[in-house]
Amino acid sequence: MPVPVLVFASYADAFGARIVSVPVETPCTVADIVEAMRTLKGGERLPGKPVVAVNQSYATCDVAVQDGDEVALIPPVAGG
Amino acid sequence: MPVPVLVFASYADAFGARIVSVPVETPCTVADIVEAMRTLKGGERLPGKPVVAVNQSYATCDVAVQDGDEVALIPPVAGG
Amino acid sequence: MTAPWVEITNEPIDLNAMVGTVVDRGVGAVATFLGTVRDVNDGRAVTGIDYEAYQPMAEREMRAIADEIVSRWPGLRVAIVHRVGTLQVGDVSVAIACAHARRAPSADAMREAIELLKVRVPIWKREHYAGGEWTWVDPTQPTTATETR
Amino acid sequence: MTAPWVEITNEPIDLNAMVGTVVDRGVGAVATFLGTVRDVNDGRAVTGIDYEAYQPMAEREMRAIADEIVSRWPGLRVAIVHRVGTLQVGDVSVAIACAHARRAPSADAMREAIELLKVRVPIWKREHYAGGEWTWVDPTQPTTATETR
Repeated sequence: MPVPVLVFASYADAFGARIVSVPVETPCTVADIVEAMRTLKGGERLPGKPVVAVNQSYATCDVAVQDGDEVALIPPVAGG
Repeated sequence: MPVPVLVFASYADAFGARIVSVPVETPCTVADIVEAMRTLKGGERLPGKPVVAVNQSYATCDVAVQDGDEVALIPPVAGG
Repeated sequence: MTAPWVEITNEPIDLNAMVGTVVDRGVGAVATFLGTVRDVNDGRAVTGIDYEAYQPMAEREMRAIADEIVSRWPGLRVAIVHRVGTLQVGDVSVAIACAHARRAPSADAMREAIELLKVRVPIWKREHYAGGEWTWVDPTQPTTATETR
Repeated sequence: MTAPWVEITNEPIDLNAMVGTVVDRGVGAVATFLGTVRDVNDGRAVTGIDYEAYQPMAEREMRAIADEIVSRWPGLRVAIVHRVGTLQVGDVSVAIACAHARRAPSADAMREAIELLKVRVPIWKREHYAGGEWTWVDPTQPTTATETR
């Protein structure tokens, strides 16, 4: 089942959306999702190692993603 | 001519006043004023080297005091 | 509201209100930090900034930062509020208030909080420049490319 | 009022208003410090504090401190306000606001300002304790004698 991935700021501009439906089979890993996103239109604008959050916590590329998890791609932050 | 000296906080309590008329002849020095104040009632409560300001600036004991100068005895400060 | 108060908001930030939430009878010192939109960045004339947040995660990270500095400086009382939306030059984008019995911990914790916020909290800003160009600010890049609106 | 704003006042301190005086279009960061009356000092229950100032000299020293930190951190904009009179637990006694293009100078200048204020500005405080005793606080003494009201 595709995983909906939240994208923000420059990544939202790249994908032309705020939620991207990513064609992967769950369960999978964060790395699988990032690689699948690179094949989508706009995915070529992702950096080499984009930061990912799963369920609102920063996640390394080996973290598992299940159906229902909230996945987000986090551009370089610039708060303050 | 006596010099009026402003006193504050614990020094005002010691002298029982906010302005003390100090019997010295002007011109004199800051040290002369302090020594004269020690002879007044309450003066025994002054510390060994009280801080003095002349015309609202901190003054060392050799600074000259003329008629009309604003002299003040500054207890240990505790602002903030 | 009681400390720690962390919030992403669309509204102007009221620093007095934040201070009110962190002061209690045991507090002797409050250090606060405000980030404001200034009219120049990297030598370019800035006309305004859009702030965007991943709100639930941003509030979660802000709360984690508050918890971390409280564990490092016990007794600390913290409020962290970040504004999102379109801000003009001079507007306050972020405010942090750290209250403690003593001034050194309040000031040290305030510094730590803003440094952690800047590297961890998922908030982004798009700067608009005189002439109509804009860019998403990327602090990891020495200079940032711009796009034309 | 424009920066530097230095004032001894009998009125409650409005931090928002102070921040308003130091922020201008070139400011990106404001660090502020507030001193508040807390309910315990040196292990004794404090019920209130009377602050007294040598007002004209205090304002002069506060202005000198503002000028000194501005010369050390060029571009800094400063406000320093100290309240006098009878304050209750939780009241703000002193507020300092330091604004700069960047956050490190604003925070460093704020720290320097409060440290200088505490050693140089002719202001005194009389602490009142539960039970009716009081003392003029003398930071140069390890402990302070008390008098009974």
